[in-house]
Amino acid sequence: MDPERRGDLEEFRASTRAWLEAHCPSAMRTPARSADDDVWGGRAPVFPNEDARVWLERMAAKGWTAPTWPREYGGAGLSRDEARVLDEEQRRLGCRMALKSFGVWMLGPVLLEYGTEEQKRTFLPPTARGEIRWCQGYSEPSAGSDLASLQTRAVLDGDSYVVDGQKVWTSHADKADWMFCLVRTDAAAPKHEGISFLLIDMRSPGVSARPIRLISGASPFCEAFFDGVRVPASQLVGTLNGGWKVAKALLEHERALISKMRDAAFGEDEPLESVAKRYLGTDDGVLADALLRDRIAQAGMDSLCNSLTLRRSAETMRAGRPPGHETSMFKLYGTELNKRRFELLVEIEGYRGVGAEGSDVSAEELASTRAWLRSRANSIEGGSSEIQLNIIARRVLGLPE
Amino acid sequence: MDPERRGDLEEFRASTRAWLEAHCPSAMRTPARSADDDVWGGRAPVFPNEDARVWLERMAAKGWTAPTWPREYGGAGLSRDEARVLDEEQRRLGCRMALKSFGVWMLGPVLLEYGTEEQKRTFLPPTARGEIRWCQGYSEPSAGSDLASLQTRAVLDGDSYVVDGQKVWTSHADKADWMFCLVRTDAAAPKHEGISFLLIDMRSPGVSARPIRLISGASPFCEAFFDGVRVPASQLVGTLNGGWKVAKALLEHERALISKMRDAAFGEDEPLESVAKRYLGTDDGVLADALLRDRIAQAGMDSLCNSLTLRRSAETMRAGRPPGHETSMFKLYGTELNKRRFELLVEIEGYRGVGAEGSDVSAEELASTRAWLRSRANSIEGGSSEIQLNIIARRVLGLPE
Amino acid sequence: MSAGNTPVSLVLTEDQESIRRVARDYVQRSMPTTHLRALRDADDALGYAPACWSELAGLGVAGMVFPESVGGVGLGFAELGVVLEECGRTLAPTPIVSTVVLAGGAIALGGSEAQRQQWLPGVCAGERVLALAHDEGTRHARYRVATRAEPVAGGFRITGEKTFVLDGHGAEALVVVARVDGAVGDRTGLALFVVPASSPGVAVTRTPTVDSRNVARVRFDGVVVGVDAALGAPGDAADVLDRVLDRGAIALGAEMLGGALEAFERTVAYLKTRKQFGVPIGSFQALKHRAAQLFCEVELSRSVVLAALRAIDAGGPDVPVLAAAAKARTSDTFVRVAAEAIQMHGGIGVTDELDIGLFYKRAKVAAMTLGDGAHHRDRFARLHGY
Amino acid sequence: MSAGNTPVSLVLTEDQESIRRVARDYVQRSMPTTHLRALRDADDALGYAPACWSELAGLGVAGMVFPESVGGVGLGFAELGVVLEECGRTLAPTPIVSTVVLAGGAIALGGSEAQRQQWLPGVCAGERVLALAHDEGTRHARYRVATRAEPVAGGFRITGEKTFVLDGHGAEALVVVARVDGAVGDRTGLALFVVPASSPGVAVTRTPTVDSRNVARVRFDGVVVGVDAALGAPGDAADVLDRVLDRGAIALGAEMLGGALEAFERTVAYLKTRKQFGVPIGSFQALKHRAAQLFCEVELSRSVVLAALRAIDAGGPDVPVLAAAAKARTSDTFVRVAAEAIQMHGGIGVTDELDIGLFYKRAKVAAMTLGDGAHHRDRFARLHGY
Repeated sequence: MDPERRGDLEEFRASTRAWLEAHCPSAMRTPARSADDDVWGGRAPVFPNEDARVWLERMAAKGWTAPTWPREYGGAGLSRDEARVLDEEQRRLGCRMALKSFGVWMLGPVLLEYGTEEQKRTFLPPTARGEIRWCQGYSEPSAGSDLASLQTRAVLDGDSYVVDGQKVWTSHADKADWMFCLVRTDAAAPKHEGISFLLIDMRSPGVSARPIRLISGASPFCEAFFDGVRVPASQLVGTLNGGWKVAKALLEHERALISKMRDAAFGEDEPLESVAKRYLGTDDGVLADALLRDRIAQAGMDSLCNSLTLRRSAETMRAGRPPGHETSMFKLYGTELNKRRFELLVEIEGYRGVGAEGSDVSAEELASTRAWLRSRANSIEGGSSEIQLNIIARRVLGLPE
Repeated sequence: MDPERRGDLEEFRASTRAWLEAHCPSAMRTPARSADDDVWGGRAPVFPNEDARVWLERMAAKGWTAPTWPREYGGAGLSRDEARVLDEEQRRLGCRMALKSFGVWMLGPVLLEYGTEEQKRTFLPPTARGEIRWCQGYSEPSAGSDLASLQTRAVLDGDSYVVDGQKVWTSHADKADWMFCLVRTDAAAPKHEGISFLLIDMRSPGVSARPIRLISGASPFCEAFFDGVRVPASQLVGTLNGGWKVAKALLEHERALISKMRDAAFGEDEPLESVAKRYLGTDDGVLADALLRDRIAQAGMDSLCNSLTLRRSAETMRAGRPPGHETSMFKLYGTELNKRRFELLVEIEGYRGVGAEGSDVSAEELASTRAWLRSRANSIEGGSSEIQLNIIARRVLGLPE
Repeated sequence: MSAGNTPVSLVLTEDQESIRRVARDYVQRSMPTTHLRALRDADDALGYAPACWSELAGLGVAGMVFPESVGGVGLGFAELGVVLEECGRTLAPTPIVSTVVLAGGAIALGGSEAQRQQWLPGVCAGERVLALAHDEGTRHARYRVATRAEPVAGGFRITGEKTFVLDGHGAEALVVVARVDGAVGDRTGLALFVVPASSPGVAVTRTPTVDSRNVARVRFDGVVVGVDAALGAPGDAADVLDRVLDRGAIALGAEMLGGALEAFERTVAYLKTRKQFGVPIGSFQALKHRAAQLFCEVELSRSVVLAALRAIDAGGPDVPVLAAAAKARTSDTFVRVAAEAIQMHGGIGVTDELDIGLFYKRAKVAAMTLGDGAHHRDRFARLHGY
Repeated sequence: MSAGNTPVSLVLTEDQESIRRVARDYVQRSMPTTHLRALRDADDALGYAPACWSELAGLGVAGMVFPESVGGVGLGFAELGVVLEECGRTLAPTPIVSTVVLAGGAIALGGSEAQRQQWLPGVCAGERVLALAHDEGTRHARYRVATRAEPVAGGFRITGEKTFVLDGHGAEALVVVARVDGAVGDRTGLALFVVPASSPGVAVTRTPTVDSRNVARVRFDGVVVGVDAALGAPGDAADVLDRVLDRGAIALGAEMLGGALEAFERTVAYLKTRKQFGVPIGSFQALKHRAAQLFCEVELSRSVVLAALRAIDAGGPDVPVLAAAAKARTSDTFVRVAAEAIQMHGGIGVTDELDIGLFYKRAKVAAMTLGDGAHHRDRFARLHGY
């Protein structure tokens, strides 16, 4: 980075820090205690407290809920480096995320690339302000890892598409206002060439959603059903039957998001060794269980190496060199690490790590049990580990089909 | 087993024990110290001492070098149960194997099934007496795991086949008298349907052999070359182009042999924990290295479970119930266990486990280093682990192609 | 196990095969996985169905390993193992391990004839549920007993707290492991007492587990028992405790073998039917190889469980080693198989709707119960003197 | 390493890239794997080629990490790591780790200006080969030093035996770790002495290793040295020893990274060309998945090695943790990659004719050298206070 840009960036850092210190309510500088503290916005937004509402309003007014988006679409027009600084300064202050939004994280970037001017103007500003809550209609029961074999049909009828079918694994479909959705618009074409990308208002007649219970208990995931749902043709993103390109671009954003959130999540949890000291005790300062200790150290090292690799990848990109297809590696390794972490946590807690609700275990123990069970899905959702391995083998290593 | 048969068997055990005690020279009741003590027979047999020659002659005269073969072909006509008793009694007395022979172990059973009367009379008795030393001409450089893609050609010319090509991984080809060999006799047919099974005299003009050096050092393996070698048509086993069936039958015998020898080998070696005590020391009777101790225990348990599974499989067959395709499992698991054992051994010995010739390590340490390197081939030779996994998936689990 | 022996066979006899058929018929019909789900969804206080336990007892299961002199059937662990394997296949909750193998086993192995006659006929009839109160911390440890039994006039006063007592919340009486001498961790100084759950000073708290079973925390707050409550001579209970825990590990291993087999077979079936990219996912070589590896692990588990069960019946000296090997292997194999079953089922594998998650939860809890893989490798090593 | 820091970059600079090109050109041309084979087949007494070492020194490699005041180039470990990685790719044997990083590092970090001027210019010129005599048993252990240095008039008398001394058989002088106080295993009481190999009482035995390198057993039989032979104050050497061993672990990790990368890339290339059943074996999904997993392991190794090398240059407090992580990971990764490379190459993978076996042997020996994965996980845990 040239010195001038670096100087600008340090200036930006200073002003950002000052603004955050002045405007982030103190209650928003404490760690979120649970998912109930998350702010997802939407038509009927739920805030854990008044400060959370104020914090969202202030951030949205700055365009900092979607910092790299252009100002005219509700963003702040920041460079990647500036956005990173904003992120770092928020972490430094311990600011909670003002808005969680699939619209900002996943839809926004592809709408900026593939959307019409009208679509951008219609959807991006209210999304950045947290007024539209989006959900993602990708997976289907019979498709699974073979996403492109999806069956939900959309048939053009006048100036509307009529949508029939079923989605599954749609996070918060029961609470979302709109869905970005893959539909089949040409059943005769090869499977990747008959798919389109539609935006669907979840209030439309014929849409319904039902939450899915997981092995870990209640979940944000839903099944969503479409029964003759009419969707205005203006809500098609990209070209008719050209949705697969949009879908793939969005998946890249999702994968990057998952590995980033995983990385962030690690920092927040109590280190395994600290939990282990409480449950297993120490001899002369050394964890009493040599075998668990070895596995904890392995997990700690692997987590360090993974973080270093994420950093190297980001630096490579910033240095203007082409990155590899590393998102697959990060998705794969990050989720396997997470599974390993929670398995270890449960083994460390022993009998107290496998208690069910109603047992005399603590809230933390119960949470770790749920997190352990929930983590089994990490290597399946968002592209299974097997799919990531296929991608690495083919695109990174160039192994033949 | 009915009581009468059991009674007969105990009588057989008693007489066998008496004979062995009377006829097995005492020097032949000590453990073999190295491969140099092995007796392979052949036209120019090498015996470590006179006792070894006497022992082979006496066993061959009883037909006990090939105990289950019919008497007219040099065997003793024993039942499976009797052969097992003979085996047990030899082990009990610590008798060395009077004859090691690929002819007895591998060729004999298929010749009994597929050979002509003339072939049986010509080849089996001298094989049982240790007068013919056989080698196996299966693998080829370009074939590998895809054995059936072999290229060595045999073209009928008058009453002889003319053989051209190359074999590899042929044990003792440089010392063997004869080879049982797979050749391609119909290049146009599907690959499994153009293969024939030939017996080739290694003294024939045009045959040459060259030993292969392995990562562990010198080896019994050779490359064998055939340059216009004429083989009488009477030395075809089974039908022309029907050699694949014979080959597969022989492979089953080879796999069973490998897992059996592996199992036997385990019993003879010093237990890992006993080596570990010398190198790592103990605290309060417990091995000082908790991590290696855990892995040694795991290896010990897995070895126990593997032996129990071999026993269960043998009993299932004896009980007249159909066995599964378990030879693949035993080949796979036995060789992986062996690799694991030697890796552990080298890690236990530490610096003294990685010495090269000329270093100040002991002969035992040098032997364990070589055995460790040699063991890397276990999961490749005789059908790689990948091939065994394919077989289990397809034939045992019935998973689709 | 050395060559030259003629050890007991590892192949099921025809009688054992018919016991399997009877057990399978009953369990599949009356206690399929929906049975466990119903108990779970009702937050059932016992965690198993007494009616089913009565019926199983009627089939001879409760008395299977006890002699006829106490109302038993006089068969062995080879037979009980077959039943446990079938129960494992449907995750059927029963008090077999707690009542028959652990507490009942302690009374049978350590009790006087009077004590045996007092308790075991009820156990064989399926009328009495007992529990072994042994562990105290967050994991199984054989001699880590801090609970004290202090001599008082005519008996002992017991003080301590026990955790993870299998079926302890529904047991009529508890066989308590307490210490009359020595320090925590010592093998010497242990004693076993049969304590009615209704005794003053006994406090039982149900602690449900994630596999939808119930274990209990049991406090003994100066509980006074008579000398006749002791099984054998107080202070010398380690031999009986060792035998009981070995049997428990083997029995639980048999149940886990059933669970592993079922999870594996369901997964193989799914691999054959589920299609992705236009072909059955079982045609993908990476999944094939993983399935084939699991097959080997399961087969090895089967062998060691069968050998261990038969070794109990044969009274061989190899029971402790085989118990350690059986429990270590079934623990590791069941968890691995169930985890792979989830992964290979994909999304539906993590839904509560599918049974696969139930197997995974059970695998993890059962693996911890009576010692996990690492615990039993340690024990295996100790038994081999290293 | 915490967020918010702006740590040193993990991307190679252009200067570092050109160092890589120069190193690669030289190593590929003058020290390909046939170079190692030639030394091996000649049973070479040194195990490396002095001529090559001179040429490498001429390229600035020997003095790379030393300041210009002692004849060095004044670059850092980031640059030396690039060279080591290239050497690792062809298994090129050099005394970089022994002479430059370990013994030279001990003199640079612990020695007086006079000692530095005495020894380091010769090291930088590639004229002096030194070795660190540290380990004593069959495996690496940081403070397990029994060798004693007893005070005598004007100096010390050193008695003890050292094993696995890298390049110790060809070294002009040995930096010996000895104990002036305390018991074996103590961190306190250690001292470092520079001892000419020609000193009376020094006996060096070459002990070739299976990776075709040479290490040495060195006996010190009452070797008398002057007080000026001590690096720093005798008894307080642990800080310097720790830094030296951390640097050694990182440098060896960089070499192993190169070996792992090369073995992996050769294997991927083989998967693309070798055909079985009519198709490239790289089209078999089971092999693909295994290769993809290896890729991840290698990439993670690369990151931690780069970070550790840069941490040395930055003088950060995270060097010990990164050293442990780098050596543990490269040890485990290189062995795993090389073992898989053999398996995926099939039959030819186990022949001496192919290079793959050489990588496997080197992986195993290098993994043990300066501490294997388990050793460094233990150290990582200690550094984190558990």
